[in-house]
Amino acid sequence: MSKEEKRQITEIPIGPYHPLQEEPEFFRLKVEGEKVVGLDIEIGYNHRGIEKLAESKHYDQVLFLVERICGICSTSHPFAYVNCVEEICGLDIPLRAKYIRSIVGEMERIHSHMLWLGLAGHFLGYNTVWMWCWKYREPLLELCEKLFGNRQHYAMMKIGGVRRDIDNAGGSAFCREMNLLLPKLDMLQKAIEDDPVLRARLKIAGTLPKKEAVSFCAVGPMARASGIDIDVRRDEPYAAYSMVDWTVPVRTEGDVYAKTMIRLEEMRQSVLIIKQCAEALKKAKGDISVQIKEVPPGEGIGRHEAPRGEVFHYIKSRGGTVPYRHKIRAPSYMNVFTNEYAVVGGTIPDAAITLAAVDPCYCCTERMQAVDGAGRQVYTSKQLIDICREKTFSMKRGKNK
Amino acid sequence: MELIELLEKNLGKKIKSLDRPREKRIYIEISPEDLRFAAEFLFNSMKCRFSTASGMDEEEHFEILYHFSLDSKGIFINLRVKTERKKPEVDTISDIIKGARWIEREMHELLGVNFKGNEELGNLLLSRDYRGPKHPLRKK
Amino acid sequence: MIKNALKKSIWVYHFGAASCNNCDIEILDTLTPKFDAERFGIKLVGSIRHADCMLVTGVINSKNLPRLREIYSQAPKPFYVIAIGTCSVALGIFKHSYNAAGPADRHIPVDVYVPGCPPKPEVMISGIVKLMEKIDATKKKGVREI
Amino acid sequence: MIIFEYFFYPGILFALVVSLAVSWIDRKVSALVQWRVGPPVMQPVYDLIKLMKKETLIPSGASPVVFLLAPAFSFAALGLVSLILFNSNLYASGFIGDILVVVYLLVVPVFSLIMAGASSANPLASLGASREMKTALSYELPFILALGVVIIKTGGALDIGEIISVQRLSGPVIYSLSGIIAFAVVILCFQAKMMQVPFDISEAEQEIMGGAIIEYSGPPLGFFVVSRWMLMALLPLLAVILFMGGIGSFTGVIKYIAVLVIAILIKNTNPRLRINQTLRLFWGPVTLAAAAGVLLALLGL
Repeated sequence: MSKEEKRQITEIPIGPYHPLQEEPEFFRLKVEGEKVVGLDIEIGYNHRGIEKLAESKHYDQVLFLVERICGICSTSHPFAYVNCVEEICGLDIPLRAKYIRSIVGEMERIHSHMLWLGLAGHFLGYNTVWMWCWKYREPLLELCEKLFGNRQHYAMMKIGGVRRDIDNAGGSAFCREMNLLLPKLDMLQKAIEDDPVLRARLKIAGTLPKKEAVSFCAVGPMARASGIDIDVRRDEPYAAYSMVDWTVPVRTEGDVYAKTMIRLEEMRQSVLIIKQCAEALKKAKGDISVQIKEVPPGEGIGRHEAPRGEVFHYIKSRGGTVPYRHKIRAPSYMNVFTNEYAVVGGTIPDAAITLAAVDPCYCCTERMQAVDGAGRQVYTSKQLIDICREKTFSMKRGKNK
Repeated sequence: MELIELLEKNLGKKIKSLDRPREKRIYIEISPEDLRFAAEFLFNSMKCRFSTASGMDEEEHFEILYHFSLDSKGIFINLRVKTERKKPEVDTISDIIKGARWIEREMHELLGVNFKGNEELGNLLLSRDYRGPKHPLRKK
Repeated sequence: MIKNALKKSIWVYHFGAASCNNCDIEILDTLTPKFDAERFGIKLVGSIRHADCMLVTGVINSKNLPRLREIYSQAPKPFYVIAIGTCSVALGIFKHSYNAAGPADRHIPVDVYVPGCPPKPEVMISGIVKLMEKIDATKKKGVREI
Repeated sequence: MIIFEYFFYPGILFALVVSLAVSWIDRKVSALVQWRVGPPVMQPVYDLIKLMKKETLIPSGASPVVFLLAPAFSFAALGLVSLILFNSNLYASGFIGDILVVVYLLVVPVFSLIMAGASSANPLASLGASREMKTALSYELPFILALGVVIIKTGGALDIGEIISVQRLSGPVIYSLSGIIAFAVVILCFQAKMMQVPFDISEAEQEIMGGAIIEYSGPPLGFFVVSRWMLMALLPLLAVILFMGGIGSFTGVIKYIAVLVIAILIKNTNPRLRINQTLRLFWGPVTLAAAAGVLLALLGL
């Protein structure tokens, strides 16, 4: 038996194709018996190169491209992107669009955290949690499909506003769904707090102290669980986040349990935000987007607090129809890296849940894609329809003027 | 305004130019030799969070922007460093900020900038038998 | 009953190439209470040796291509492949990538295509039904055809 | 005659049918707990036939003989256990010491898993094997102690038939304090023996991808899967025999299904434990409880 030798260090591969991860990623755990003594992270299995591709696409097309960086944060990247372009243009969007943007952003946070909670249960071998969380997530997706047009990838963001309006009935539907969700969140929280076995598994596991979190520049729930009080929505308000009441939960333990609790509390805050926005939306009159002519030369930074942390977009424009440089930094790029500290010293099962607790999103981490400048682009039918609509819309606008 | 004064006091002559196009965005250009000093000042003394770095091909030279976020005020302080095209090279900051290790490897791989002092520059994203353009983010 | 066994018990292995995650999430969604693919005997397994069918999602790039080939070669026959999502069917928006190595069917034989960005769980179930029909057809003719 | 008994009734074939039904109950109850519909009744049959028809792959670097013999051992041993258990349950008779034989035979599947893991030439498989060994070491002691309670309560019977008949005459073991304690201990140990959550550490799908059986495909995998199902069918039967006097009538069947459902519910309402937590649990509280049970039994409680 290879394990008989205590001193012997064995390499346990997690990935690149491993049920722990929905996406390819290669962690090499160096273990001594069950104890992890080292970790190598190898990425690149998900490298598509969206940054380069963005340099050859029209500003409106880039929107669809950044949406496809990641499926779970399919609103976060467009959100940061439109913030960025609007900063370059010096544009202020209509009030109604602000509320709708916030609703979309928070819907995504809820279903993403719900998804994480379920998967965390699955990784602990607790499939019942997985099934229950995903069952509760399903009505939200249906609501998204009804009001935004798709279960995911809903393409609501648009430079200068939003693409689809939410009428009063839609606003009420949100309030109703949120009221139904709250008791379920309470139930889940109680279940996690009361379950001694679950606590035994989550407490102490994968602790990331504040000092290390600062040094690794962690963001999002990871940072907030380690006592770093940051949240882009509060620090640099955009959309409707400064117009509604909510708080940023912070804990200091830095272990997986704290991360779980932070995410549960964030979902509750999102419910609050959505309810307030949906109410305010009924009173806010006006247009849902403004027209932009062209993007002037300059540079801008757009940020959005995605479910996993700060999404960062930097665009340099030299005028014209395409960005000169488009830099994208997803939250997982900083967070996955913290595993090098958090996993070492624990055991293999701890490593499994710690790697998962980052809520890693590798497709975000490895964007980038090159396309010939004049390359023919292939769209999905959904995108084609969206682009068609967009074109009709702009032509109508042009005629009216 | 006190923020600008603080920056000017501490970085002094090292600042080549300071630009504030919007209230929450500050762009500071410095020369590559002063990068480590400025990064250390921003990260350790000002308690800024290192967000990321973007390298870009400005045709005649390469430009690297280090984005630091001052979260308590919601302000972004960006350090701009220019390096010549023939021999693109800057000092590493990965020993000061652990979070900069991957982004330096990525820039080395995709843009071909050498980071002096970073030991682990090598393949991060691309496969060893990748056969496309050598540095895909270069414009020519 | 003996003839239909494979059709009624398809164990799937999930190969997520460079995908945007959405197809992967929707695959898992297909297993959860609302759609419950276990009704048809579908089971997600962790090892390729246990699987009857591989779901390929996302763009195949230069780094995961060798892995795809290796994993496919380890599969016990009879074995089927479903390409899920526009990326693995035809590369979609990522067609001209320097790092993309072509759609899935350029490298391994693909039996069923499920396009969409992302395909809904209902579409995935219909893809599974297509695979079942195909298994039937293969039995009758005794050959495997695309 | 004995060959007929071993292969058909009440041996392997009968056990196979029972275990297919049990595995369906397992999947169906799990599905219901999770708000799902679950698989059709014939699902285990389809799974099994399909596995038997698939290709067998032997990983390069593995030793083929050990690799292929491991699942056969496991299956054969369980066939023997089912013969002994069903036989003694049917006729309430056995041979002296057969309870010890059953205990020994129940260790064989564990050893075959360790053999499988060690011969697979895969780091995850050998990790699974080492975890299996540790878990087995942890739960055997409390299991034997709990068995001691039953033997004491039934007046030193070392014969399953006698255990059953004593209980049918003077009331089941579980109706006493020590019996309840021992029953709880045995349920926990069986959970680990069946490799179910919270003790499925050795095959932890999400951590080490099935552990020892990761490299198996086709019929050998089928034999391992059937062994799992047979364990799942036989261990509740053993619990019913030890503590409730076996399945004598229709109420016996209900008791059997109740024990089975308890095991399934434990599986579905707990996360997986870590290996060190498992060892601590079994060597600490569980062993102490079992020892206390033995003491109480000696005092006649």
